[in-house]
Amino acid sequence: MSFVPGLGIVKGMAITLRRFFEPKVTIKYPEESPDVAPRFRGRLQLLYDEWGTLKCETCFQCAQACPIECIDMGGIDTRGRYHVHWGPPETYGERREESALRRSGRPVPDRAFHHFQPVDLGAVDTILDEHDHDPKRMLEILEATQSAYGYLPVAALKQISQKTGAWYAMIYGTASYYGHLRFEPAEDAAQATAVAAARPPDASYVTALGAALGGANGRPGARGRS
Amino acid sequence: MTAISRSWNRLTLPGKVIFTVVPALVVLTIGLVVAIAILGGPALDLVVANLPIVRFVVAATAILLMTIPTAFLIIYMEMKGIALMNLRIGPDRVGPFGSLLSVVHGLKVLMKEDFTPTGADSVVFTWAPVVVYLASVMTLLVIPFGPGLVGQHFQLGLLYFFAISGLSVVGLLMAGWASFNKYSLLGGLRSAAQVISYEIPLVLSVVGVIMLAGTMDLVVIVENQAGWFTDWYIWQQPLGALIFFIAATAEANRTPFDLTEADSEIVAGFATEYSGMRFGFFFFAEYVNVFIISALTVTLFFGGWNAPFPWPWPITLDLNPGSLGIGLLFVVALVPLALTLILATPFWLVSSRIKGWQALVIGFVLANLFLVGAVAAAGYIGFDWVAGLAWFMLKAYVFVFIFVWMRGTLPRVRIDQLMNFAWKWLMELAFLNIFITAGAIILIKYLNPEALP
Amino acid sequence: MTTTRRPSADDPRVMLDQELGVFEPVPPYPPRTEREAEFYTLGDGEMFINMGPQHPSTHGVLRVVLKIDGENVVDLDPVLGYLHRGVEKLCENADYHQCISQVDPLEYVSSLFNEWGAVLSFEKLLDVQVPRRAEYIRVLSAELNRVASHALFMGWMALDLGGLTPILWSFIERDEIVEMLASLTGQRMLFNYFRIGGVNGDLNHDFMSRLGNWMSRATEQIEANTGLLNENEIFVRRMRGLGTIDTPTALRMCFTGPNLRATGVPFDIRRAHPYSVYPELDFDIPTRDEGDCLARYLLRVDEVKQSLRIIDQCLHQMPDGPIMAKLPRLLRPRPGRAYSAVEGPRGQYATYVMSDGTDQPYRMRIHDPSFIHLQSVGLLMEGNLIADTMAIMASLDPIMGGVDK
Amino acid sequence: MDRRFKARLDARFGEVLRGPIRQRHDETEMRIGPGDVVPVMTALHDDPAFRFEFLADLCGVDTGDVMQAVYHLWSDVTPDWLRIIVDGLSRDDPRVPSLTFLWKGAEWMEREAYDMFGIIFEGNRDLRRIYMPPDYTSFPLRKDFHLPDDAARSPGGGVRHMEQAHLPTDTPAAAIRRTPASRQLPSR
Repeated sequence: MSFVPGLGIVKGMAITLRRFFEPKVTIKYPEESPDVAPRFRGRLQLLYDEWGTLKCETCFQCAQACPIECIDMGGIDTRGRYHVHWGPPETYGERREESALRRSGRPVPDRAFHHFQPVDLGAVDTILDEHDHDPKRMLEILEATQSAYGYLPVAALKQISQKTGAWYAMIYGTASYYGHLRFEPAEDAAQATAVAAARPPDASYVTALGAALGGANGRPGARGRS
Repeated sequence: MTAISRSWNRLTLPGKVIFTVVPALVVLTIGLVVAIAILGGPALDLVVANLPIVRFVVAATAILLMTIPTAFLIIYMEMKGIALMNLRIGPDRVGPFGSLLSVVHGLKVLMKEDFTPTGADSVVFTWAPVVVYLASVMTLLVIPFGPGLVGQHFQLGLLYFFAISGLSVVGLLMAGWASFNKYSLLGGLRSAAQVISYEIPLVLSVVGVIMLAGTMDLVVIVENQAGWFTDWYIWQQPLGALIFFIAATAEANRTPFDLTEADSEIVAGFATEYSGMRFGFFFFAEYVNVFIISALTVTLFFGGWNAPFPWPWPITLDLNPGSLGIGLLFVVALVPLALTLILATPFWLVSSRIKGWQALVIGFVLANLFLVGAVAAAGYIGFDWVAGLAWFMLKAYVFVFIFVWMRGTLPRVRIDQLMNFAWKWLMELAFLNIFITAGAIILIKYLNPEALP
Repeated sequence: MTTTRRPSADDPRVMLDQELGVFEPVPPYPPRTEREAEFYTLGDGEMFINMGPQHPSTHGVLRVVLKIDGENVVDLDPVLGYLHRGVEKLCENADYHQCISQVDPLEYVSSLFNEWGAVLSFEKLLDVQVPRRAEYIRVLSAELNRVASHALFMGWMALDLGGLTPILWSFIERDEIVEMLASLTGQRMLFNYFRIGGVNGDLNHDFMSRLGNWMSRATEQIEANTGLLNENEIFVRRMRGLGTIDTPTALRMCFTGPNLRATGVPFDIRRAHPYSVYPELDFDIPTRDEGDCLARYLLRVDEVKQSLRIIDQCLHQMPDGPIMAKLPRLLRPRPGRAYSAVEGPRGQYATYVMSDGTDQPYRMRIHDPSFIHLQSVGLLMEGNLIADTMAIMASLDPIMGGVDK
Repeated sequence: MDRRFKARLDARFGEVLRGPIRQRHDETEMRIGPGDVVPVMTALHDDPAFRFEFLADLCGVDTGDVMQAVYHLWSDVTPDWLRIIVDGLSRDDPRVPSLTFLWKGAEWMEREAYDMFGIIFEGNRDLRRIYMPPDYTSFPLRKDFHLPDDAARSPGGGVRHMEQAHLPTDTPAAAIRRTPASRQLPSR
């Protein structure tokens, strides 16, 4: 506060008068849009291709990257706790219902879960103990699990994920990579054999492809691109 | 009966309208002609006999109507001005530069629900905005807007002004008490304390001017200040003007003395429970008050309608359109057309990209601007009251802008500081001002007995 | 209006279960404590006035019951819980990574400090060594957030005293910083940026250019903004000597941060109990001796300048290297307890974590400075006016998101 | 870790400690019983050799079988945070002396601990719920708290009137707080 009474007020008035003529900072939103930072994390959205089908292939990469596991594909919770489903919007209605049930404290029927049979997980625990809970030996664990159950039940995979600390996505990736591991019980063995028999061998595909491309096995010939 | 109703029902909507409106118009016209023929003379006599009353009614109506656009204009100024000081753009959607936004606000206020809270004293609650609004509008009656442009020429105009403006505190108290809300009650009591305290320095600060002018007639006070801007009372009464301005700010409940509606303390003060047009009345009254105190400051200290300097060229425009006779018709018909063509031609010639009709549009707009300017200039030169009104409004709105400016800058004072300031500083300074003025008058009269009235 | 009317069916007062009367904020149950009984007993000429939870200047959903005598406030009773979300309980049911995003919205104008407190205690629990570059990025972004928070405080302070303009100017300032942090962290308000063992993303070109642009004019811009009020007679007269608290009382009231430093105690956790890379940085701890509202206001202005100094040094000393420590995805700290505190714009943000060996904290206690400071409003209010309630509350700068947890 | 500080604490408070003093990172932790809170805290606060003038934090903990009250203190004589765990409070009636005689600011933290854990701080003048509504009966941060049970217990299940209407006449204060018997709270 200065010694001259009112000087501070006059200074303030001078500042406001100067600002009166300065350029304004308002962004008139619908006409001009502010520049959004490239790193900006907005709302998550699933993309559709030009034919209107969902582009999401449930590859679990986004779920794997999410730090707090809020993303979950296909409506199955990876940890059995938070059902923050992120999936196609056709299922919003049933999720609203689920949410109401959850808030009232009643058990939530998980429609996506009902076809996964409840299995006795004791076998998984023994297998894990044998393999020292080591995620690096995942293939062996999965093979042992398959030999124990005949296939890989989802509950068993989740148990493995829970116990070893490996991501469910990683286990799923491992299991889906190897052709000899399967997720469904091999009950219709006869049909599977019939399908395999009706299918041409892999070599025929390669030959056909090579013929179509005009070179050996699809590679360009010695003359380069013919 | 059935025949009439059946044929009526067969009419289409436009038919129904025409069948009712046209006969009604015919009947009205005939009635009017007959009534004027019979009663015209006596009615005119009655008007002439009671001219002051008619004049008062006309003036009151005009002033009542004038307050609405004034309030709209000041609200727009405040929204835009504070926005610009805040580095915002402010209203920019309705009308050019958002200038119609305050009008739209007014319409919105009209359409809102008019709500009376349970437990409120509904009669007092309803009348409070009316009292507040009338108290501020009635004071406009004595403000001289220009030579001859004064609602009612009082000998005691200034006294009338203070008497009526003191009424508004009654309205605020009524609103605060009747709202059945503690915030409203606090706001009402604050306004009573504040307005009554600041009445005293407000009136005392004007005494100096009254002594110098020798009258309380506002028209005479303004006429005394004619001439150069050095003749204004601000130079003889700087202290009085300062005290008057501060006290008037408090009187109008403006920042930094807007304690009665301090939104961060007592939600909206006395207006907390009001909605719809009742709130609109409070709102309008506040902005009309801003205009009134600006107008009174201009009247008392800044020369009123007088220009800051005498008109340097003694041009007198002696236009008598009647002298043109039948030529007037030609002028009215031809001048706009000719002006449009003359102004359009250069644009049409200069650039081949401007099409003929575009050039004509430009010419039309320019011609209109030119004519409006010419008419305004002619009015300014030819009529005293146009010049007076222009200067008066210019000065008054400068002060309105200062109020807006202060609102954009200053924080609010506290209630005890407010009271201390009124009673311990402003009142003493006002008395000091009176004594100094009196001493100066005596001294000047002693030196030169002819100097002052 | 003493006439008695028979109420019609659409008369609103029929809906009330009691005879029409004055609504008093008196709880409808017998007093539970001595203090409550004392407060809710009216003396001669006193009345209650209920301020909030919807009030223009309670900084969120705070409800304060004032006991007033005319314009004088005799006593007041803050009523909390309108924003209570049970964050501590939520954290007990989330794993360590998820806790970071749970504590984020506590003090929503300075989210990074909430995150920092939590992350620091988790790192102690896990014995993690954070890379130096990550520490510098943390300091840099947190100091920016402190400037944003203080800028907003100055606007709020003026708004509660009736000034319309400073709040918008400070929002301009805050918006620039927040946009800058958005280009670093990806969010404007709830950044969710710090991770256990580092930060989420490295500095990028967009952030650096915005920061450089802002730093070049930050000082003079803040000077100009504060110049509006710092010398204003109305402002200074209202703030000086208002809500004065002396050092012993401030210590007894558990004050921390700027509110404590305004009483002359140079207690700053960045120096008193150093964490991160603050020992390597050169900055002063501004103090003031008056302990009134003006001192608290001016102290924050000084702190902004120190923060700008720290940001400048961070930019010059920024080392190269990784921004995250190598950590397993699933964190299972061994059982134990850890306490850590950081110096936020309002004082000490502390987190106390107990681990029982699982991937979720067994107990997580969040200590928020706003909560501590708000309880002394009643103490500072003695004998002041209603208008001063706002000024004092604003000068303590509580954020209701943090108070209610 | 400040070893000498540990030795000093041992020397001064050796007989009241419940368990050894532990140190990890920059924290020193000692456990005492609820009966020793007042002398220990007073000594730490007033003794010029300790000068613990900052009460950094106060909270309750439910370990599953006993309740604890945990205090964190800061002083310039040591670089460590001092954590004092008041151990062994019974789950049914946890009681611990209040610290409001030393730190007035502990009042709300104690209220919070009471609200969340039901720990009763004897000597706190204003020990009522601070976050939860006043007619709430559970203690949400206890480990035996279960949300559906709590929902079933909650009174009213609807909007509660925060404000009571009474006549504006000069009703005596006792009559203002007349509460219908149906809305009386069960006594604590």
